[in-house]
Amino acid sequence: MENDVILSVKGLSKSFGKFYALRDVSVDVKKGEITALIGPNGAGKTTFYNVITGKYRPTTGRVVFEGRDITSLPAHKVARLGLCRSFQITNIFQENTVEENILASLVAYHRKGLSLFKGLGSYRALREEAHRILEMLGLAAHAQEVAKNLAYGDKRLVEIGIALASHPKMIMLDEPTAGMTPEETERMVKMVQKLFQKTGITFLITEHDMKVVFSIAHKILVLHQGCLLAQGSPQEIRNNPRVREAYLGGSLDA
Amino acid sequence: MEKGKSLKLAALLAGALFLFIFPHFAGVFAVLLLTEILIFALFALSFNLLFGYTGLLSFGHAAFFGLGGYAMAFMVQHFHLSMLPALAISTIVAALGAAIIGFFSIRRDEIYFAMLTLGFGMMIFTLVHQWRSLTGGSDGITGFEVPVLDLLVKKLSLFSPWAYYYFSLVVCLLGAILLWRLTLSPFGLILRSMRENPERVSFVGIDIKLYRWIAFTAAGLMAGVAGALFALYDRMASPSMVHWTMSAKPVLMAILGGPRVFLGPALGALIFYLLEHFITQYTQSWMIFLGAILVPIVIFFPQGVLGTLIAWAQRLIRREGHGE
Amino acid sequence: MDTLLINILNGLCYGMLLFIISMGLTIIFGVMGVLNFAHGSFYMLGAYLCLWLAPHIHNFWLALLIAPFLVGALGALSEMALLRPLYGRDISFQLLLTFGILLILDDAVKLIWGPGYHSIEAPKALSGTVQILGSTYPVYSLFIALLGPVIATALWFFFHKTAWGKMIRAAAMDREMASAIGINVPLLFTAVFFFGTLLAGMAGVLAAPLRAIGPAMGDNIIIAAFIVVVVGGLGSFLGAFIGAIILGLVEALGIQFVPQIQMALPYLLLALILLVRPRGLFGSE
Amino acid sequence: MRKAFLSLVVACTMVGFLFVPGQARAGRGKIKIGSVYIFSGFAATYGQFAKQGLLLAVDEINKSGGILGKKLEVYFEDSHAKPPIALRAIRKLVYEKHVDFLIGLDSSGVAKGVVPYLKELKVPLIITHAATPDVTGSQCNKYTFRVSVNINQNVMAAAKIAAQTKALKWTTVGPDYAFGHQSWEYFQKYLSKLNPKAKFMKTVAFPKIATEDYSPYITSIMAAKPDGVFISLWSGDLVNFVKQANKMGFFKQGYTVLMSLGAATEVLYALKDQMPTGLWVGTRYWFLANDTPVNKHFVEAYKARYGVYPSYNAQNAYAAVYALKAAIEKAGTTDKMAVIKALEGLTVEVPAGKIHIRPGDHQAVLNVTWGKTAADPKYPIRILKPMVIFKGEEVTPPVSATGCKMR
Repeated sequence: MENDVILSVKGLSKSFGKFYALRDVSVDVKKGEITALIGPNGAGKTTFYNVITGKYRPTTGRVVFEGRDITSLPAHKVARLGLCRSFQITNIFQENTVEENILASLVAYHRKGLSLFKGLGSYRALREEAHRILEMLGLAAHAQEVAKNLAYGDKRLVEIGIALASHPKMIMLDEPTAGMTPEETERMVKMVQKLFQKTGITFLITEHDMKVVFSIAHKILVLHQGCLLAQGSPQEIRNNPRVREAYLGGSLDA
Repeated sequence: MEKGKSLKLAALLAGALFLFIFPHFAGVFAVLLLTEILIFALFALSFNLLFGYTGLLSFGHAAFFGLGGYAMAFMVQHFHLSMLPALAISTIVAALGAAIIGFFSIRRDEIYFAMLTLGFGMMIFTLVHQWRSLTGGSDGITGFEVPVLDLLVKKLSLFSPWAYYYFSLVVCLLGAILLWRLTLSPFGLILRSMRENPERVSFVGIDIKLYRWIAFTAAGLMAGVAGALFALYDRMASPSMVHWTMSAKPVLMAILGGPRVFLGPALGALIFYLLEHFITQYTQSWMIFLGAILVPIVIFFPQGVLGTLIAWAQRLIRREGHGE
Repeated sequence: MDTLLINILNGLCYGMLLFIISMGLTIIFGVMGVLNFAHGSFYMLGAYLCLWLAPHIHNFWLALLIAPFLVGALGALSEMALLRPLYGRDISFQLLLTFGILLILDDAVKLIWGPGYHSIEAPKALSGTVQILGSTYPVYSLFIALLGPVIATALWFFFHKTAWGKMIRAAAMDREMASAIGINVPLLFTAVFFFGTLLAGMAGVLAAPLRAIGPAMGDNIIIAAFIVVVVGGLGSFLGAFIGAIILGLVEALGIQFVPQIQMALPYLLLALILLVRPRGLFGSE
Repeated sequence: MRKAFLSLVVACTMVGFLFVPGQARAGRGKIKIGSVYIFSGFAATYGQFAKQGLLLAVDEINKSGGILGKKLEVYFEDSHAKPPIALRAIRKLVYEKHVDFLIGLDSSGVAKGVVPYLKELKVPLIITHAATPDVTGSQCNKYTFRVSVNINQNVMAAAKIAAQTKALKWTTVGPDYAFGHQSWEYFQKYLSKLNPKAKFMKTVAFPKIATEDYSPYITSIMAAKPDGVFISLWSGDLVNFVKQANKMGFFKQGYTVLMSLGAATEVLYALKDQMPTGLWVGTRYWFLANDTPVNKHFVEAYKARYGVYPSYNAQNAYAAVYALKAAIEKAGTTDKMAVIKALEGLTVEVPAGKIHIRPGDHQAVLNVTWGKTAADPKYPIRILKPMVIFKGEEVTPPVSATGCKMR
C-alpha cells in the first residue's frame, strides 16, 4: 500500500502574512497515475506547486517524495530527486534553440554541467537523447530554431520537454493548456496521454478545462480557498455534492 | 555544415595571422594602441561571460582587473619575479578576490547584483587608495620595469613595445580561446540558460548559485590576467584601475559591440579606442562626442554593432537564399 | 560633545541634499524602471543655471523657482526624444543611454561655463552664522537641514493627497496595472521624468551656495544617490528619506571617528544592507 | 560560422584605420613640443592656464623668427589628472606626433607615474608644475627637468614663516595623496628644526581629491583648537574649502593659517572677496613679485590676451618654453642629448626672475614668494601685502639631500 504512494503531503500550510494560501492540506499521489488538481482561480494550486517543488518554504507541514522528506529542500535538489514541474506561464529559454532547451535539462540530469572546456558538440549521447525527446514531442523539425520564434503550442511542448529531459519520476504540470486554442488543447491532451503510456511517469496536472480533467485523470483533488475540499475518482468528484456546490456549479452537466 | 565550419576556422586563422603580422607594417604608436585594445578586449570578454552569457550586470569588474594589476606590480617591484610566475600569482590573487566577492554578490539579482558588485569594487578601491604603505596610495605603484619572460631555455626581454605586443597577443588570444571554449561547453549552455531564465534552471536540478559563483570567479580570473598585462603596459598600478569608472568600460564595450556575440565585446573595445583616438585628435572634449555617438548606438543598435551587423547579414543571406 | 553635535548637523545637511536628489532618482526608478545615471548631471545643471541666472535676476529664491523648472524641462525633453524608444528593453540599455547623457551634459557644461570652479553667495537672510553650544555654525547649512523635512512633508502631501501624486504612486507600485486602469503611460513617464529631474535641479540650486560649482560635482554625487536609493529600497519614498539621513551621518561621523576607512563606509553600508535585506530597508519583495 | 567571419572582417577593417597616417612627420624644420596638462575635471583650470602661458611664449617666439630659424609647434593632451592617462598621452605625443620635447605635468601623482618611463621614451621633459621632490630626487633621471618650485622649496619657506609666528600647535588640511602627505611631512621636518617648541597635532585632515563637502573636516579641525593650520589643498579643492570654512567661521578663530598654494590666481579669481585677508599664502609664481622688464612684459601681454592676471601655471609653462629656447640656442642644435646637456646648469631669465637649473638633480633654483592676503581696490582679486621673497638658495636643499643619483 505504502509503496504505491510516490508523493505524500501532510498538513501542508503556507501563509503570506495573515493570508493563508494553503491550509492544512494532506494528500497522497499514487505512483503510475495521472492525478488532477482542480480548483477555482486563487484556490492555491500554484502555491501548492511552489511549496512542494522548493520555491517557497511551507509554514507548516511535511512533503515526502518516494519516502524521502523533501520539505523545504531547495528547488534544484527536489528536481534532482526526480520531481519536476512545468509552469503556468511559458517558462522556457527563449533566446536559445529548441535543442538547447532540452540539452540544458539533460546536462543537468547527467551532471555534465561542470564540464568547463569540452565542447557541447562532442557529447553525442546527449544530443541523441535530446533528439529522441524532441521526436517524441513532434518537435524534431524545429530543433535548431530559436525558441522564442515557435508557435505558442509548441512552446508549451518545449516546456514539457525540459521537464521530461530531467528523467523525472513524477511531473507536475501547471495548466499545460492555458491560453490554447481547442486544437492545441486536444493535441496537448493526446501528448500527455501518449507520454504517460510510453514512459509510465506519474503526472500531477492542474487544469481548468473540466473536459480535459475528466478525460485523462485517474484521480482528482479539489482545492478550495487553500483547503482540500475533496479527493477521489472522477466519478466520485462528479457526484460529490460539496464540490458541485462550492465550485463546479452546473458546468458539469453542460 | 562542414563547409561552414572550415570557413569559420579559416576566418579565425586569418584574423590571428593579421594580428601577428600587423606590427610589421605599423608604427610604435599603433602597436602600443593595439596592445591596449587587446588587453581591454580580454577584459571586456571576461566581463561578458557574466553579462552576455550569465545575465549578470557586474558594476565592479574592475576590482579584479585592479587586483591582478596590483599583484603584478607588487611582485615585480618588490620580488623581481620573472614574467610567468608573476602572471600566475596575479591571476590567482584576482581569482581569489573574485571567489570571495562573488560568494556574496551572486546571492542577489539584477540591479541589486550590480549595486553589490559596485559596493565591493569600491571597497577594494578604498583599500588600495588608503593602504599607502602597501599600494602607494593614490599614486599607485610605479617605476618598475617589465620582467623578463623566462622560458627556461631562453630568457626574453619584453622591454620593446613590439615584444610586449606579441606577449600580450599570445596571452590575450589564449585567454579568449579559453573563455570561448567555456561558452561552448555544457557549462556555457547552463550559463546561457540561466541568463534566459534562472528559475527554470533551478527546476531542472541546477544549483544556480554554484554556477554563478564559478562564472564569477572565472570572469574575475580572466580580468586579473588582463589587469596584470595592463599594469605592465602602463608601468604602474594605480587606483584608477579599480575605480567604478573602470568598471563602466567593459559594460560600455560589451553593449557597443554586442553582448550576445562572443567577439562582440572585443569589437566594442576596438570601436571605443578608435573613437577615442580619432576624436581626441580634433578636440579635447571627447566625452561629448562619445556621448553623442553612444546615444544613437544604444537606440538604433539594440544588439550592439556586431550583433546588429550579423542580423542584417543573416537577413540578406536569407533573402538571397529565397531568390534561388 | 559639541563636535559630535556639529558633525551630526553636517551629516543632516548633506543628507537632506542627498534626499532631494535621491527622491527624484527613486521616483524615476519606481515608475519607469529606469536607473538614471545622468541624474547627478541634472543636479549639476541646476547649480550652473543658478549661477547663470544670478546676475540677471539678483534673487536666489527666484532662481530656486526657475532653474529647477528649466532642468526638469530638459529632462522631459531628453526622456521624450531619447529614452522613449528604449522602454521594454533590458535595463542595461537605459543605464548606458543615461550614461551617454551624463557624458554630454558634463562636457557641455564645461564648454559653456569653462572648466573652473565658481561660487555663489547664500541669500542675505541666510548668510550669517549662529552659535550652537559654543560652536559657530552657518545659518545656510542649518536652513538646508531644516528644509529637508519640509520638502519631505510637501512631497508626502503631493503623493498622498493629489490626483497626480496618487497616480504616480500607483504606477510605481504596479506599472502594468497603471496602464490597465487607463493612465496615459507615456505622458505619465514624461511627467515623472520632468518631476524627478526637477528635484535634482532643485538640489543643485540649493547646493550652489554650499559647495563649489564645478564640472565634476555631478559625478561625485550620483554614486552616493544610488547608494541611498538602494539602501532605502528602490522606489520607496520613506527609504530615500531614511537612507539619505543614514548616509549623510555615516559620511560626517566617519570622518570624525574612523577617517582612514571613511571612504569605504558608504559601500560597506550598501553591501551589508543588501546582504541582510535584499530589497533595501523599505523595499517591497 | 558567418558570425565569426563577419566579426573578423569588421575588426580587420577597423584596425586598418590605424595605418591612416596622422600629421606625423609632417613638419620637418619645425620643433615639436608635446604638452600634457589637466584639461578636465576638478582642476581643469590648471591646464587652461598652462596652455595659455605656453601658447603666448610660442607665438612670441614664432613671431620673432623661431629658435635657430625653426618654428615651434605644440600638441596638447589631457592627463585627466590620472597617471595612466598621462602616460598614454605622452606615448601618443612621442610615438605618433614625434615631438622633440615635452613640457607639462600637473599633479605629483602623474609625474611619479610618468617620469620613470622617460628612460624608455628618451625624450626630455620639462616639468612646470608637479611638485613632488621624488622626480628630482629618488626618481631623477637625465631626461627629467623642473623649472618650477617644488614641495621642498615651497614648504621650507612656509616653515620659515611659521617659525616667525606665535603659533605652536600645528595641524594640516591636505589632499589625500602623496602631495598632501609629503607637504605635511616636510613642514614638520623643517619647522621642528627652526622652532623646536613647535608641536604637531594628531588631529589632521586629509580629504580625498575633489571632495564636495569639507564641513566635517572643518569641524574636526576646529574642535581640536590648533594655533596654526598648514593647508596644502589646491585649485578647485582649495576654493571649495575656503568657501565652506568661511561659512563655518573657521578663519575667525585666530588661527595662523598658511596655504601653500593659496596665492594661485585662479583660486583668487574664483574666490574674489570671499578669500579672507590676513592669511599667509604661498605660490609658485606671483605676478607682482618682481618688476623686471621680462615680468612686466609677460604680465601685460598675458592680461591683454586673456583678460586676467597670469597664474603660476601660466608663468611656469611660459618659462619652460623660454628655458628650452635658451638651451637649444646654447646647444646650437635641436638634438635631444645636446639640449639635455645645455639645460644642465642653464641660467635663464624668466618672468619669475633668474632661474638656475642644477646639473645634479635638474631642479631649478629660483625665488619663492609668500605673502599675506590683502584687499586692493586696483585689483579684482586679493593680492599679497606684505610680500616675503625667499632667495632660491635659502630654501633649496642641497643635491646631496635629495637622494638623486643621476643616471
